[in-house]
Amino acid sequence: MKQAKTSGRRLVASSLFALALIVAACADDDADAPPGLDDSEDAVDDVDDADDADDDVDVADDGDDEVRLGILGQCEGPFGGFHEDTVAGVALALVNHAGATVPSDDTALDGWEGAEVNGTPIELVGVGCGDDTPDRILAEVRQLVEQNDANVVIGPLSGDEGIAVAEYALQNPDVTFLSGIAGSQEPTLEVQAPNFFRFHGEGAIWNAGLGDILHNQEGWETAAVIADDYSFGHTSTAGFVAEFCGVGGEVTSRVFPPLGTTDYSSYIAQLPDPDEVDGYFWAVGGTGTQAALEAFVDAKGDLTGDQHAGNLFFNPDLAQALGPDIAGAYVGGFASPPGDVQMPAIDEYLASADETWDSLPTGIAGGERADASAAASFGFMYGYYSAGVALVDGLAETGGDPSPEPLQSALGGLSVELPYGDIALDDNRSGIVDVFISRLTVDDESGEVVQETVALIPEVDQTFGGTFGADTPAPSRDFPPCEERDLPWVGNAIPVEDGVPQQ
Amino acid sequence: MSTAVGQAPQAGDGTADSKRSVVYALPKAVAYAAAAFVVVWVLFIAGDSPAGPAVSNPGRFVVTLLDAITFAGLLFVVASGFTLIFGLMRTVNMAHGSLFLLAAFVAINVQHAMLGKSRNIVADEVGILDWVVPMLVGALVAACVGLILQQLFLRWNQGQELRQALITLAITVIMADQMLNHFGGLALRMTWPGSVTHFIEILGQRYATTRLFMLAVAVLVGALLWLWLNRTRMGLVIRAGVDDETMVRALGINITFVFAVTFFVGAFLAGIGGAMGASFAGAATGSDGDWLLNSLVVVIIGGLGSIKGAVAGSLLYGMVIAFAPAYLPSRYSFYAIILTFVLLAVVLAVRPYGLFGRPA
Amino acid sequence: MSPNAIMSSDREQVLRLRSIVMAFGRLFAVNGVDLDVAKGEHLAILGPNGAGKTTLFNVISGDLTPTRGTVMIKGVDCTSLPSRRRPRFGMARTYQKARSFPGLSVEDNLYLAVVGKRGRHLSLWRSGTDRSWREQARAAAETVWLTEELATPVSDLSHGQKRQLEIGMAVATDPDILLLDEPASGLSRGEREWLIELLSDLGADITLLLIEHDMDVALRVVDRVMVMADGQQIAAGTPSEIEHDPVVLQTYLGTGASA
Amino acid sequence: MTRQLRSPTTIAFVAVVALLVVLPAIGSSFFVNFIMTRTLILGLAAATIVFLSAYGGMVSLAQLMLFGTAGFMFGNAVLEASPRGLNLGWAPWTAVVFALAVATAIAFLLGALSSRTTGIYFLMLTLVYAVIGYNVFAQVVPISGPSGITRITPPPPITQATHLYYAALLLSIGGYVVLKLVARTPFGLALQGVRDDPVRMASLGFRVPLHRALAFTLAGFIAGVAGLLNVWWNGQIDPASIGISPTLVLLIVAVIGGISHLEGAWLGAFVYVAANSYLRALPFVDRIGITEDRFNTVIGALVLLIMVLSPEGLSGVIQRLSNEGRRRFSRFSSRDGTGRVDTSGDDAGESPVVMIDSSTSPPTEERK
Repeated sequence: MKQAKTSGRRLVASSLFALALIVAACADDDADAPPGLDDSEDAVDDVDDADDADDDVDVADDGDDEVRLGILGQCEGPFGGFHEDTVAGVALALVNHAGATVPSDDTALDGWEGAEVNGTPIELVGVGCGDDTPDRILAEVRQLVEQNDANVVIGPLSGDEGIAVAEYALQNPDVTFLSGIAGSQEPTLEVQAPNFFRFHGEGAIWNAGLGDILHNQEGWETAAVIADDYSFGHTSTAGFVAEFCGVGGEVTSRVFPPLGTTDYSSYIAQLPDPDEVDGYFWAVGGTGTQAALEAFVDAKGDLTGDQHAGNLFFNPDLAQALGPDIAGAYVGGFASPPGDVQMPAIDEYLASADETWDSLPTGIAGGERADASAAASFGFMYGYYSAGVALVDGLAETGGDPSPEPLQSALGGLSVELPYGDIALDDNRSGIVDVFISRLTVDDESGEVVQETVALIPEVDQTFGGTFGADTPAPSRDFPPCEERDLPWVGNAIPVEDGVPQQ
Repeated sequence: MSTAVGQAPQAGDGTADSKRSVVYALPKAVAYAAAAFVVVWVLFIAGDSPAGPAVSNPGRFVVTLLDAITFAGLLFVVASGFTLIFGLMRTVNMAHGSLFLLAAFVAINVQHAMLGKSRNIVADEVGILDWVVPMLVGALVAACVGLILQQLFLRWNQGQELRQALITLAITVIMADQMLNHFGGLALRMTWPGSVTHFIEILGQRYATTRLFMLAVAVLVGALLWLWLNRTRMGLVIRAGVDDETMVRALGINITFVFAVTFFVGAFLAGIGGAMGASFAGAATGSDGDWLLNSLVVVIIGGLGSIKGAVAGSLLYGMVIAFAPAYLPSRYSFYAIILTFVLLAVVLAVRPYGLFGRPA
Repeated sequence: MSPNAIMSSDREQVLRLRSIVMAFGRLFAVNGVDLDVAKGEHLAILGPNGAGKTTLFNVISGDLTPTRGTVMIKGVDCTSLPSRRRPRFGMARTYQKARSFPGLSVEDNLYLAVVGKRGRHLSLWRSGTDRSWREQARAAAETVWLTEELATPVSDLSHGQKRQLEIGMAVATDPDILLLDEPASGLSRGEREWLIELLSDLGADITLLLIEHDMDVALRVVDRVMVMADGQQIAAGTPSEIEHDPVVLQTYLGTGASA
Repeated sequence: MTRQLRSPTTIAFVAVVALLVVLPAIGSSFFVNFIMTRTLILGLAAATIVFLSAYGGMVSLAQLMLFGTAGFMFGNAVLEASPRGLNLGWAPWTAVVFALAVATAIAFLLGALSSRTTGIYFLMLTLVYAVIGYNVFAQVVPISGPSGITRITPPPPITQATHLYYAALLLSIGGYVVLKLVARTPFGLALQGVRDDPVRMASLGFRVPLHRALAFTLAGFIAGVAGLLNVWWNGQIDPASIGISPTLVLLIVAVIGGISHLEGAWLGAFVYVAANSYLRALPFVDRIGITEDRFNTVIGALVLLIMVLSPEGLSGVIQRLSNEGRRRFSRFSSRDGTGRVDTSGDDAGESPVVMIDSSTSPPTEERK
């Protein structure tokens, strides 16, 4: 009797399970109907068989007559508020350059309609939902490629995700990847997947120009660094150190508080006192930006703006609590410059965003609704916009052919015209970009701390004059070392006054 | 009839003359030796550490000690609510961190509303009321949400500890997602009142009075908690309930009401901690997990259910957090966070239920 | 009343307690008890609620380490030997509130009792001896009339059956010293008769310590009685002596005679 | 015994296995190599949580950390020129042995350290272990560092995605059978005794902490096996892979399936993975608020619902339904069965589940 009961239960359980399996498997088969099936099976085999990558070229030619675009966004984790921005960036690019329209004027997540380049439609097959971790983004990208059959993927958003997606790209040569705004060096420098393109800068690039200005213009001889102890903190630091030391400065101490630190006082205490060093470079993000600064004030003395510089986390929008004392500090660049930079192309771009959507819930407004141009002017949306424009340009180049080989070779040779500066790629398919350096100032009218652009560093590439390469270690707590080196852009900084580059 | 089967282990401490005592004396001896070594290290050796030995840099030592104690104050406020709820109801409220973060977000928004601006707030603009009112509002919201959770999800399964823990874990997942949706992912911050934002000199080191203010608030909270538990009838019932739940039932006291009040107070304390934490370190997505973890570490060290334990746990944990980065050799100072584990291991090896804990 | 004075014979001593004190904070549950038990002796410990009987049992079985005093089992000082080491001395006990393993079957409960004493606790294989242990478990089930219920999960047993199992688990270990904490509580009249029969039939080598409220059961199966109150021994002697002891009558039987 | 071979249970088990074996021939590659491989890996890892909970009364949140430790160690041992890690360059199978040995050793150490705590203490303590594990791999750069270890490939015979699927299937079946069998050995029975009443077990002569520590070690070993499959499948591992949210996900998988049924682990994993992949693709779900960006709310609500309605999870629900069905069709309603695990669902309505029992039944903890 007991036998019958327990076994009966398991029988039911097993049958339900089996049924679910069959239903799921079959449902999936339908979705995967030819021609996608061949593609996706090959793609999957390649996961473990990267060496055979070349075999698949002929298969890929057989019938791609549309772009099935997947977007890797981020809807959870620290950047979860920027999910809408990612899709909006791509959609706006297609609205502006591929004749698309958006179905909704208050959300970007509905995608677009009618995007077409030379007769080739661009369809959105899915939006991946990352949470700032590589594991999750790998699951999402696999779903886009292997289930939704995407042949082009735009994304991801953050650095470590970028490494994971680039590795995945290496194993799936038939899919074309355009980085969203992932700010790590490795995806292009180290992994070098031939089908992974990055039309934006990264953590080190965005701090180019700071060292030159601080040493040669502000007269800093020595500096101390405090940065988050993870890859973006390390990469930001690497860009600063490479240049500051490169032009003759000396970094006397580097402090790396772990992520999740609540009380920064013990780490601040490790920094030299303000009279022992000419300045400090900060690359602490999240709650840490303000908490670490306040711990500094508590222990070392009031902030004097000209003794500080920071990476993009010194953005008053990201760290809304930055007080007026910090005014005078230099701030590294990001994909897009602060709002004071004015050029016709930029006005046009921002206006197009406002025309497309009435308002968007955007991360930069803390998830509140804001004008679409507010999102568009910030780097996250702009990075995805750049990728979208590059895709359209690449397709235009191939005459609308989205097959991997022509599209990827077209993308590699592009120089994309973008509102905040044209972007070409280096040999590793990473963007050579213009970096805008800004200072924090107190706005006369509102009394708020704002960013004021002071210089434009043209054509920064990620090797930093050979400091970083495929053979060098990844940026870490002690790499790169502090030594003099030649950087191609030193001395070429273009001053920016009142938002207008002086050239 | 049985007075107590399996009482607290301390009963065995007195007997020395057997193999068994030796076995359990060993971890104890190791723990004491380790503690002594740490003290000697910090005071006299501390070679190659960022701070240097205390005898040669007393200012730094005193400041580090103050850092430890002031941060412990914040830890205590957060953890005391957690341990109070557990002590009376045996409910491990995994949503404690979520209540902390919710209160933090609410308090920040209230403060912004009161000041009429949300950025570039300087302390001088913040009156004491601009800080206290948001804190109380935030804490009240957390307390009400906590009470609702308790009434909806926990009241009817009292005693099923793990089920309750898992229920509150699920609530944590939902609340985190909803807070991300409503408050965004950016780091926000509450500003200390200007009247407490000053700096003093301690042995040549600058020190912020906001940290001392935080400690003062914590002491105040602790004192009120003590008065409530020791000087009121309900406190008496709660303390009796902590010791023996059946006895309280037998006395015919309306335990459901006491439970509700206790949960309310516990969540309120999480909320006070949230407002303080938002002023001290800011609040953002993910802070909930950090603070749940902080509470867990404190109560595991101190002993679940014991307010005394929460004090001791906060102090010890605060010490490790403040001293480890400063007094580890520079080469290893990145591993400071791992010392938390060493602390836990040492405490658990000697007292499996924490310093002041009793077996469930 | 010196303990030696009440020693019934000069047979081999299996248990010797000396000035046992068990304090919980300021509460002295057991306060200076001396006791000698000889091999094969059947002793009942009587006393009102809170007299410290179960605490004394816990000290003997090792569940508690006494605050002061010594516990000698078969001539060995076991004062702070943990409870898990005591079955090797042939000691087995039951608990006042039945403590068996509700998630396991009756047979598995008895089997664990057998295995506990034998070692090989960590075995991942069922060896040849395992089969004989199973048989031992089934034999114990027969002793306590649970053969029908071998495969039943303990959580499904009736209260009386749980008491039977509790005794069975103690018996299954083939003990020399058996500590039974209120074995008759909650049993029906018929079951009590059965229990008395079972205890009376215990081998002459088995030493029995019994806490019991039911005087009928207690006095029918033991040959010596110790009466406790407030953590101390207040009387000792044969069942008939105790039945007529004025102190006992006043402190215990006077109030709980009907139990 | 022989009768069991022909019992409906065995037939059902064989049928499911057979279906899984032929699945690559009928299912799409995404379904097989993503959904099902991931299900099997997560299921195997979650089964260790269920094992500890159902047989040992310990709900562990450290299983994902041990799972990750094996993955990290494999990556450290096998790679030669990775930008991060030790780059030991060992032979793949040596690396496998090494990784499992490290995971098992750490499990033993942590198990021993927490062996005197139970129930809710154990849950909290293992959560702290999990976070410390995360910190160790995030901070100790020589063995990982923040960006983790990438470009890990499976050892030789496993060269294709379907091989990996079969490996996961084989090891899942193996893990299931081993855990089921262990429960019937003297060790397993003693463990269940420890779950039910540690004080009684001690007085019967058992070393209670040792049993807990060894059960935790066994679970750690199996979690390590799952962790190896995971790095082979995923190709990389980083500290965030063992962070607090994936730790909770693994627990959620176990809870969805039913934390006292071993089979439930795989069922829960399947539901979780499938929901993650297919739910948002269903038409109209966004109209009721289920969009990918609020997926956590949905999962949280699901777990909440399960814990509120039926702590036995889906396997408990299925069991209840099947019992209900049986009651309608037969007059047999007597209570029988042997193992706790086999019958617990039967009285799910009246008594709390195993995991909850463990914390309520023994009023006292054993003496050390």
